[in-house]
Amino acid sequence: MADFLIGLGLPGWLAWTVAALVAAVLILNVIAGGALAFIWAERKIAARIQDRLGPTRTGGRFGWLQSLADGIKLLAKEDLMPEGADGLLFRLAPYVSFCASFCAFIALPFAFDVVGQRLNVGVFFVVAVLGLEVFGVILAGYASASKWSLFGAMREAAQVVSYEVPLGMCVVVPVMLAGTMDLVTIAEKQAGWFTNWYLFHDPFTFVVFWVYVTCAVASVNRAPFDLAEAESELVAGFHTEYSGLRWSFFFMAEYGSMFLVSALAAVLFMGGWNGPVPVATILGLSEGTGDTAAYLVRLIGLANLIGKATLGVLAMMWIRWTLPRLRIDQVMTTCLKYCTPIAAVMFAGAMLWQLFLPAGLLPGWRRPPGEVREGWLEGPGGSAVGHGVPVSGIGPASRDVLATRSPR
Amino acid sequence: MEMPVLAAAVVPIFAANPFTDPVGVIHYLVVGAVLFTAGIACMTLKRNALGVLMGIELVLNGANMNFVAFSSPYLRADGAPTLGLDGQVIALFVILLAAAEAAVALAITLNFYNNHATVDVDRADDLKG
Amino acid sequence: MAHLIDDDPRIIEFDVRTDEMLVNMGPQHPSTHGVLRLVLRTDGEIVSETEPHIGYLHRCAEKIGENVSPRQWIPYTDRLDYLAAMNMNLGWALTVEKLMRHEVSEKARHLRVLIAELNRIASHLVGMGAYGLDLGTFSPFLYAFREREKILDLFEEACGARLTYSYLTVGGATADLPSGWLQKCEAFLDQFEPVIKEYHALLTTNAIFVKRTAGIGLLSREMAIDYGCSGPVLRGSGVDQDMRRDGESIYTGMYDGYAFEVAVQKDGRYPRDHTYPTVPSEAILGDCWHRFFVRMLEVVQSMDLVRQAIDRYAACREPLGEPLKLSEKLPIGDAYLETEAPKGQMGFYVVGNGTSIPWRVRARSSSFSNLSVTHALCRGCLIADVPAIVGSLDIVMGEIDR
Amino acid sequence: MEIFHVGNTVMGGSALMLDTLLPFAASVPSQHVSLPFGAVVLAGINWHSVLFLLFAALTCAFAIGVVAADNVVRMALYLVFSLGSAAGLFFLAGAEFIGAMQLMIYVGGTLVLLVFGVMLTAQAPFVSIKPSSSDKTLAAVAGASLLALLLTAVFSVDAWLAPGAGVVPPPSATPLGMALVGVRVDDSPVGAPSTGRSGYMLPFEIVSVHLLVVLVGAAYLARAKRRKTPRAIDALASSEPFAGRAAVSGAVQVTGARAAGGSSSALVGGGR
Repeated sequence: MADFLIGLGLPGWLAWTVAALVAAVLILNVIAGGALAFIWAERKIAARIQDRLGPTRTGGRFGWLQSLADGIKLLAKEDLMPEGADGLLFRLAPYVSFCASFCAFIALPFAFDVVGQRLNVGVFFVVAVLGLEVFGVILAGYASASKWSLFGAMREAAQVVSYEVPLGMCVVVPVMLAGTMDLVTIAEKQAGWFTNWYLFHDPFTFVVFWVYVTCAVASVNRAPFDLAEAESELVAGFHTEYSGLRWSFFFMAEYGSMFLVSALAAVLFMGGWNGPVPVATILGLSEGTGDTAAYLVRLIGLANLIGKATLGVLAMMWIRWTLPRLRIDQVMTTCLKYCTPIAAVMFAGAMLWQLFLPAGLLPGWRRPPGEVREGWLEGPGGSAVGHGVPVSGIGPASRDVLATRSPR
Repeated sequence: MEMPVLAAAVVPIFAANPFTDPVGVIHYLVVGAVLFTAGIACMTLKRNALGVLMGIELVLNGANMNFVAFSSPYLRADGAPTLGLDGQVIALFVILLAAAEAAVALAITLNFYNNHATVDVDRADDLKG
Repeated sequence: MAHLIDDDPRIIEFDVRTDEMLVNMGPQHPSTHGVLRLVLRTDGEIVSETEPHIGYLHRCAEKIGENVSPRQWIPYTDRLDYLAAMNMNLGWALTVEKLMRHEVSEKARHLRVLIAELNRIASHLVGMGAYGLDLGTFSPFLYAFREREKILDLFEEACGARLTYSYLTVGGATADLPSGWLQKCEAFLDQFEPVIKEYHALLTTNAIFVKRTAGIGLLSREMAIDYGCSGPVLRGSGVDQDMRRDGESIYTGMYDGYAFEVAVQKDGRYPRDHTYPTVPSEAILGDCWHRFFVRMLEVVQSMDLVRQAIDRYAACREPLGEPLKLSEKLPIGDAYLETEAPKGQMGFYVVGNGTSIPWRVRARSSSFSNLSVTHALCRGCLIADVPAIVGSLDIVMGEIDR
Repeated sequence: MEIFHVGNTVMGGSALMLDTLLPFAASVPSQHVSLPFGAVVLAGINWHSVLFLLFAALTCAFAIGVVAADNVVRMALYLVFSLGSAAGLFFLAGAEFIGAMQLMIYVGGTLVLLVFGVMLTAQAPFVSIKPSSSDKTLAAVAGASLLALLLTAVFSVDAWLAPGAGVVPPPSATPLGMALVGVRVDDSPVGAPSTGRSGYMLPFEIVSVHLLVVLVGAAYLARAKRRKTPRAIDALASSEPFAGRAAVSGAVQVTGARAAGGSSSALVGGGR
């Protein structure tokens, strides 16, 4: 796009700034717009689960403008701050939460090549940055000068820090199978039919997926692990004292994180943008068959990934409106006594499976993995990466080529 | 003697347009120096045990900054020698050991708090002769 | 059991030197059922002391009762336990009738059983739904309210009100049931019966629910008796006591001929245990789960009673009879009667001095006694357990503060 | 070999997202120099440098903020920001794995610091153990001298003053990972294959064991001391037949809570 702008006669630096801003705003919209849609969906789903109608009037039918109306209401609300609060931290906390949630989207691929910034440590980055969201919560809890908020913050700290361990272990399993931490490559390796998904790679990955789901729900503070805001116990937990727009930032961060962990699950376990049925391949579309085809392929991929992630978010809503809340010690027990050991054992199991049954039980049912691995083990002569075996993304060989090709 | 050298070195840096010239090792080293100094100041100045701990983290991070800078081929002229992977690995180990150090230090702080009901390191003078 | 030795209850872990924290739970708190204020003394998440502060809803109900005639006080009894206003009406009406040695007609007797038991269902539905809310699940609350609405519709048709009925009154009821009401009531019962299974699936047998309630808030048999607990709280601790069976004859006479078994665990099993989910192994008699379960059983028990009452009421050919006049003189003397309200034993005391206005009116609230065990139950529990425990007591502040 | 020729991504920076959706964007060719983190040199502006300046300024500013702040929680927050920006600098230097590691471990570790800061100062929310102003002056002078010394040293090596070239292979964590399991696949500094260099298998193992030892040690230092204390539930224990079970479940609940609130967060957080 920057090139397009340069073509229009803009100075280069401005063009790139504009292009970067547009991309940033797009990601921002994924969160903000997504949050609006998800809040509306949550209200409707909750209503349907509970034999109600939910919003019906705002925006004509189905109350589809309800979230926007609420947003406007929140904008107009007074921005209250408790007297004893630590003003700076209190004001800062929602943005810290939101930024963490937002930053993690940078490395998340939405479709082939549709990624803010492709990182070769993408998975690691996303998980690490997602963990930063808790800072906002702790700051909010501390700065609110309210005991209920403090309780919420302390719970969140203990919970998130603990759940990062099994979550990390779960994430490592697809990383191990793909041989890279690059999210794009991981998704790319699961191309084809849904049988190629890591979810169905072997029994261990199947179990790991469910452990991941549990940990993901816990790490984004959704019921039954929503202890930080536990309404019936802590009033509203860490955001008890917040109002108006600041409060809505916490909300957006929560929905952004929900979408993020769901999208991460889709990329890691469910083929990313590769649909259950390879529609693009069946239609004969591929990156190579021209710009329009490539565009279509990406659009299909985008729809696939967003669809899967949305499915994950909807499942979280379903869980939330069905189950009671666990107690803090039970949450910790779930993590330390169940999730962590199960994830560890499954990790070992998947590793052994990979060693002894690399082709799976039904060879031919799946693509045999492991091409890259052979390249690694060529020896310490430095040939693997330096000389023509690019493991993640591009190697120097392609770099020279790329320097003359246009960025897409 | 030293100051003219410093000035002579610094002037071209400031003369260069920071927005157009590529970043070199020196840039990272300056950041590392600032972090290191801030850390040392923090360690000496703070009376809160946690503050001292944060100072240590800053110092280690300053060192890490240098390791990463020296290891990065981007920051060197083409073909110039770098620490290569070794710098990164050492930085990695520093991070890991810093985490370990923080865990032990926190445990000690906790015990100290249990015994003294404060985290003021100036009160840790029980062993004074 | 070997692994349990480590968990000797008398050993509490002490690691960090901690300061106690005084936290106000309520009166504006989502899970304190109205305007109860609990002052918690906590050490981190562990509650060491719980002190209920009451009186936010005090409105001199008893004093008002000493200035109006007994029938005029009926609307005030509505506002005691506003979730079971019919039972409050009934308790007061029976107390005054006991003082006056008045006996209502057979038809009125069955009508009272019918209405009172129906309201018991409604009250337990709120208790159940709100308990789910206390434990962080919202949906059962609305499922419960959905069914309660139908009961309220029935009540509305009978007396015109949906919350404060003033329907059962001294000397009978204000009006007879409209025609077709019984059929609607039966239709409701038929529709409602399978819904209970959903409640069991969502709450009673839900793994998380069991984890949150089983073994929490243990109220021993002795303690329950010592604190004067009553109703499901008492029966949840295994005390076989139900005023409908064990009360005074003027009240038990109402249930003459009715077949029902008190919902209490005897010899390790509940009556008709086989038709209900089995008691989870973690649950201990006297914990929150049992209190909740007793309420669930009583819903079915009340449905049974309503069915029986419908038959008997329909069989009565005599008229309902008129309620007593407002100007009816009370005899000199006093009367005290406890009835089995949904929340427990609701006692009314009235002293007549020969005029139509009582000289003394007093109410004995079951919720008040039930609430008094909070402190004992919450000692050493987690903050998250406080709503679970208070919710399992199913208190109504209107009755406590009066 | 499974190679994905998707390298265009690296070049366009974050602007790519829209590009991929807009077919017309691909029509104008241009020449960029590849730099890490997708920055490009275009029309004179070196985005790599600009980003560096941004992150460097943040890192230094917040590091000084840590020194200047008196409130522990604020100090911890500034430290988080400083370390986070430093992670950005690592990304810019092409050490992506180190950067992500820094985010995950350092910042996560600081999180625990933050929690401790809150916990240990909870009795008076904003209490601070302030250094005296003379101490502050002294520290400022000493710090300035130290900084001057360091900067002098830094600027005294000519080789360090040379600007970076910027054109190198894109970063990959694979050589680092391979090195940690004992296989060196990276280029030697001078460009020749370095067959003689060993990997980091042994240090890696040592660090692993070290971490384990620290985990156990920290757990031991901060362990919960058990003490016998009568509790309300004891009244039950003596009287009722079911009290045994009652008491057990009560204890599980309490000890669990303890672990949740205090020590486990320290352990898990600190040990990572």
